[in-house]
Amino acid sequence: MKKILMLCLGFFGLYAREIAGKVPLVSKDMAPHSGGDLLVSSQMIDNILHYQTWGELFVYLQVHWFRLLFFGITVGVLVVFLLHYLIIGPKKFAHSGKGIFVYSIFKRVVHWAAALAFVLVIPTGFMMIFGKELGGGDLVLTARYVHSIGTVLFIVSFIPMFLMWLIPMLPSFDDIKWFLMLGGYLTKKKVVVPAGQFNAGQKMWFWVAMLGGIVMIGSGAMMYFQDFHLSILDRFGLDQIDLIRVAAITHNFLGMAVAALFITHLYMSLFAIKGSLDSMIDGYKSEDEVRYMHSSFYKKLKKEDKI
Amino acid sequence: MSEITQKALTTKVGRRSFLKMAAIAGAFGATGAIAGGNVTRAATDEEVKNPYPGSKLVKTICTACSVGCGIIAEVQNGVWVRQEVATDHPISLGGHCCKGADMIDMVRSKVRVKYPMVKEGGAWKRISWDTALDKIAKKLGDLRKTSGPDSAIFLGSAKMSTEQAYYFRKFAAMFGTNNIDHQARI
Amino acid sequence: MANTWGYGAMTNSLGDIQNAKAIIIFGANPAVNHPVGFRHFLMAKERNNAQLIVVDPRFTKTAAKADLFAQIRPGTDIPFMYGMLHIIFKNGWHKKDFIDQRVYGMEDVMKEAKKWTPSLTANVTGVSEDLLIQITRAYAKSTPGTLIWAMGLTQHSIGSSNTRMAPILQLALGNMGEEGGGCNILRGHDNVQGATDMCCLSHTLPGYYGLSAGSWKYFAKSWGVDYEWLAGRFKDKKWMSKKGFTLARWYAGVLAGKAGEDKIHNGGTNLKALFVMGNGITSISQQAKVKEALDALDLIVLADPFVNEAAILTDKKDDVFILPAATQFETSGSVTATNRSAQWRSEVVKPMYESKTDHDIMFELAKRLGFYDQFTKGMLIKENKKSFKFPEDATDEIARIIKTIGLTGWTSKRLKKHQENWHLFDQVSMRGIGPMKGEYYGLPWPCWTESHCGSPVLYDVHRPVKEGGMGFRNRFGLVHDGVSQLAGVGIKDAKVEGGYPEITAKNIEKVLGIKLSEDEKKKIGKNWKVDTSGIIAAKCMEFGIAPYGNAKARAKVWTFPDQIPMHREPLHSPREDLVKKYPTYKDKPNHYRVDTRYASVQNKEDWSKKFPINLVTGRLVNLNGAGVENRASKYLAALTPEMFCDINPNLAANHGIRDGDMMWIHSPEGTKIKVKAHYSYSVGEDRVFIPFHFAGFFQGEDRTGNYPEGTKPYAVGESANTVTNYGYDIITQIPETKGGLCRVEKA
Amino acid sequence: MSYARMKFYCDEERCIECNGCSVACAEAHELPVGISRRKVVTLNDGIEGKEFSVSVACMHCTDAPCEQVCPVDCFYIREDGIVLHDKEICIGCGYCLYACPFGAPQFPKDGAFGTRGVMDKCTMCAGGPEETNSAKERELYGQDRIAEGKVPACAAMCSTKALIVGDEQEVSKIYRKRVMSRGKGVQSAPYGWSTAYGN
Repeated sequence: MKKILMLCLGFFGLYAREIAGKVPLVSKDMAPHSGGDLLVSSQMIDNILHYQTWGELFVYLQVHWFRLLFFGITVGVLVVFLLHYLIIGPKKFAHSGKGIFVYSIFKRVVHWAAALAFVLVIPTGFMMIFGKELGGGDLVLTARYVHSIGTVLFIVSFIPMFLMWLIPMLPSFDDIKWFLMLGGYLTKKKVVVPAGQFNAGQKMWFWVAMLGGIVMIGSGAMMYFQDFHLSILDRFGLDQIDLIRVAAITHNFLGMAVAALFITHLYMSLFAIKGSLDSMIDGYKSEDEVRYMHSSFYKKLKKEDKI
Repeated sequence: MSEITQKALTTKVGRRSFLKMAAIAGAFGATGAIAGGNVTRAATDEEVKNPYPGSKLVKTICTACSVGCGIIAEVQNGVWVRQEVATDHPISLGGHCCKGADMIDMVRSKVRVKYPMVKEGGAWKRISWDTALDKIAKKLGDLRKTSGPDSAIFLGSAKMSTEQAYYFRKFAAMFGTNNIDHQARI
Repeated sequence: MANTWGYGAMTNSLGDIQNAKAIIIFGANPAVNHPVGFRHFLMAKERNNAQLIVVDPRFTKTAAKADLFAQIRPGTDIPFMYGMLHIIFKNGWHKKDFIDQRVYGMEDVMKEAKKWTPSLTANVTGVSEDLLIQITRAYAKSTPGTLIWAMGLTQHSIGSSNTRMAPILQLALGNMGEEGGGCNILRGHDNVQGATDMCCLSHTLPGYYGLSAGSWKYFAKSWGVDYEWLAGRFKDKKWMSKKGFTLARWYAGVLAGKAGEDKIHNGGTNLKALFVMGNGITSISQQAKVKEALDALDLIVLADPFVNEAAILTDKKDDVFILPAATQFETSGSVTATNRSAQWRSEVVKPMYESKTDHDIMFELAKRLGFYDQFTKGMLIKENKKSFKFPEDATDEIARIIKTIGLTGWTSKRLKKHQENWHLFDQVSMRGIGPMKGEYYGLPWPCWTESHCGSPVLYDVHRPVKEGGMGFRNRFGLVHDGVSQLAGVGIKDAKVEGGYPEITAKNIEKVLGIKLSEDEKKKIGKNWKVDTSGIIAAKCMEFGIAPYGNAKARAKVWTFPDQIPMHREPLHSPREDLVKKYPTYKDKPNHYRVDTRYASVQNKEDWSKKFPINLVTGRLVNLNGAGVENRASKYLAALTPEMFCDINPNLAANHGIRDGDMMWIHSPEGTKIKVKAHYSYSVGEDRVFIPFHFAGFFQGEDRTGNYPEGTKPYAVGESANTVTNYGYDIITQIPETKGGLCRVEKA
Repeated sequence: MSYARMKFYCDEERCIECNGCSVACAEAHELPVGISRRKVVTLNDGIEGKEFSVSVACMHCTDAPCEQVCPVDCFYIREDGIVLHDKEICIGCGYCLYACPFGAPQFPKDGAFGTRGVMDKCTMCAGGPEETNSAKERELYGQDRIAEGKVPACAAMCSTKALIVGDEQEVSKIYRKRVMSRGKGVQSAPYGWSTAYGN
């Protein structure tokens, strides 16, 4: 870490020393007359003083880890599922009969809106991370714009989705059991998996997508808008640029989690459970699938005599 | 106030297009002056290309304050394309404050008065120079006759050249009044 | 200043400041107003370890670089300098032989200085005794020291006393006529010096010739017109020699006759037509009155490259003309820098759009008013030409006529040669090398003959006249109160010993000890000021003397209301107790054609009760004058996009004003402006600072709709001069914008 | 042949916040309003003895962090140490800004639908990767004064010669000379890393 700083400041050392001899800003309010561009105001000098904390961390992570981790996690997840597909194979359920109506048209529209948002956001995110390999330029620049557009779509679908699935997505005891048997995915046999309307895996995805989504939107917005001012920052001794750096770091790490779970979600719905995609198309889930994969929900429906 | 300013500042000012007209690619001018030994590397062939072929350098003086900093203006085809640095000027050594550094923009500013105007019935109206001068002269002449030459006052400027200032004083004298002044009074 | 030693101009040059061992700055902010000039100050600090002392009502950017800084109460420069002199005289730090040989009337100053003990000075100025002593010691003990001032000293009702006080301080320390010394006024606009020399002024003719019949006759002759014709142009001969209205109070000439307005004396008429060329009249004080006057005029003509904001201020519906004038880059001519040196501007581009140069506009109008031939004849005389070339022939015309300040040497040819060879001059001494050897850059006036080198340091008796030396000017007679006014020291290498009077046709033979030939006698002019034959100048050069004499500077000006500078409180003073002790002048009738109030304003009420805060105005680095030409640049406008007021956070908090809030500033005139508060510790709790470059708003009202389409500058705001107070200098009528009062309020 | 390393230095004893450098820069490169490749910053405005100003822009770091973090690798460092970037590769992500200790990278809002466009920063008047002095280079990066053998506009037009640019050794020579002649001298014991930045 020292090395980066020393190299970077190199010649500037002399100069920074001069500045360090002075006291810090008397009041942050006393910025130059021209408002609006905070990033180039007196904070710029403060930034030099505090560069060691967040600036260096960001450089360190970006130079050494982010790309590697993204690559590792993506490839890792894909390999795991490939192996799963080859070794254990997908689950097949009988699709005879009417099936159970689980997703209303409203829910399906909301889901697909969010899905489209993720389809826009996640690949373009990857395009930016691996922009070097794509050669940068207009392609990646467009990806950046699409990333923002996807975010807007996500914000739109976010609230209804959160509200409509909030209750069924609350954790339950089944989730512990589900985790203990890893959702029954490690066996070729059809086992009865303890789960309500949504299993623990889905819940995990939901909460990462929702809560993580908020954080992703927030941190992304900070990175997008750049020039904003939050007076609360002063209280935490953070400079605005530092906050953006924290945002960028968070965005990257959380991005990994979201990406990993997104791939999982895709695998589950497209490959791991044959036909499960249909439920999001026509709203009906096969009874067989519900009986095994969402056993508690099945029991509940039975009890209420809805089947 | 700030909103207005913001709006004015963000309106797209197409100064580039202004320059484009003057920028003629092609011709080569060989000015490969390279400063002191190892400060810069030797210029490659393409680097000796003059950005403004056929331009000439005109020496003038900044009009901002009384220090009298030198300015070298690069002029191409009658268009002031670039403000160059008068490093050899004995007072300023090429230095400028922000006003001086932006002298070129004073000349090519988009908000300059472009033609004579008169306010008639509360609205601005474009008129020709001849009409403007005729009307002003008539009005001044009439006032001079009816109320005497002292009914006019001439406010000159410390922004004029010495010669123009001298002629401004002479103008008032020949108009017949001592009602003349300029900014030295404030 | 001209009344102290002859000329009212910067005595040394900017480069020469690098020779100073100490620099004291009163009411100037070169770091903001003359940034490039300020480099020379910083060089003095580096080269000589010079002490930089700043005396100013606020902590300016200049003060940020100072070694010593005194935050003085506005309008108390005279007590401060007397306080310094008190200490200097007491300790014997003054230069006795210099005073004996070259100064008249210092005894009176000594007497007055005795009263100004450090404790009294501290009470009046608000600067602690310790700091005063420290500053005095630092300045008096390191010579040569240079004294700098600008508008902060002149824009007071006692401005002309201020500008006499500073020279007295320099004379006492013997800092005059020295390299690295001098009184260095930093002028504002690029050609204030030149335009002032050409006297676009109401009280004198070009070259400070005055308005006497003799001067008019000289000019009539030199312009090649009949004196009687010229006199016939005026109402009558009496009005030829009467000072006219000034820029500061022209509005009074329009408004006279209305209730509550001051009386005027203007040839029986009010002002009805206003012709403005390149003058931002929105930056003069009393904007509310200016607006009223503009509305009442019959004709307004505004010739400017940008819209003169007078057109925005007025509600007048008809006969307001806006003429597109060319900038100085679209014409050529000479410009005189603050240090009296001329530089030639070449035309960069032809006038853009439909704009015309200032002189073209004048010529066209002169044609239509029927005096074009007389107007331009002066340019044809020298070489008896048929047609003229502006500005070269005008430059030569000026050189031919203006002798008082020695412009004889400023021919267009020489000035152009200097421009072409500006790289051949030294930045400190201004001396040329190579083909320019023996000349100083820009030929700082007085440049007595066409081969003279110019005078970079005025009143320097240590160098020969042919290298720019001279004594003080003999301008005020030979004897006063039985004391000879001639200097007790001669100029180096002069063939005339000691002091001598100004040279006239009558005394030239006696002073120089020569005999003129009959031919010379026939040609010679009456005195050196009107001798177009050049004989006096030539003879003087031969004998190594300056034609204007070698006299004593006078500390006492017996024609002024205050013979020696006396402290008088501003008309609106925050110290009512001191007003009684140091009252202002009596009301002055017919002051530049208008009655001007002093005591009646000061005594009207205790202003400090309702208006407890001092109002200081000043400049910003990115704007200039009324600011329109700079606000028309988007980059400069972006630096300060709106009008603001620097206010101390404590003062602001007491009024519930937060940083960035809008606030009202009320003036005793009953006017107000709405500006944005900007917290700054650069002003104390008893004062606020506002820049004066904005226009477009008036007392909270947005008038920007008045801009003709496409001409609105990128930044607009309230004009500070809407709230600057009434008050004018007793001699020059400079407005008292630096010593007013106000009241602030959250908007 | 070893190349000089070009560096900026701003002498805060001389900087008077005249903004000459920033306006000279904006004017020379015809930057849109709101983009300040160079900015003058004053700290402790109005506090006696503590107020000072410096002019800050890209410092052309030796091992530039911006160059390291760029996800599309649009930066390149010339042999004379000038850090430049290719606007046709840049995607305007802002990472260089987060990595920069000086806040140098700027993002004009000139992209599609007024969104943030590609990054813009001080080029030390050395243009960009386009053909030198071509109209395209001037359009994207501004003047290429280094190629013409001229000093960058900001330093050339600095009113008090506070801002110096050039070979780092030359610059430090000038700086040393100034400090010495001021009679204050450089503190003989070096400031350690712990004290160099205040905390």
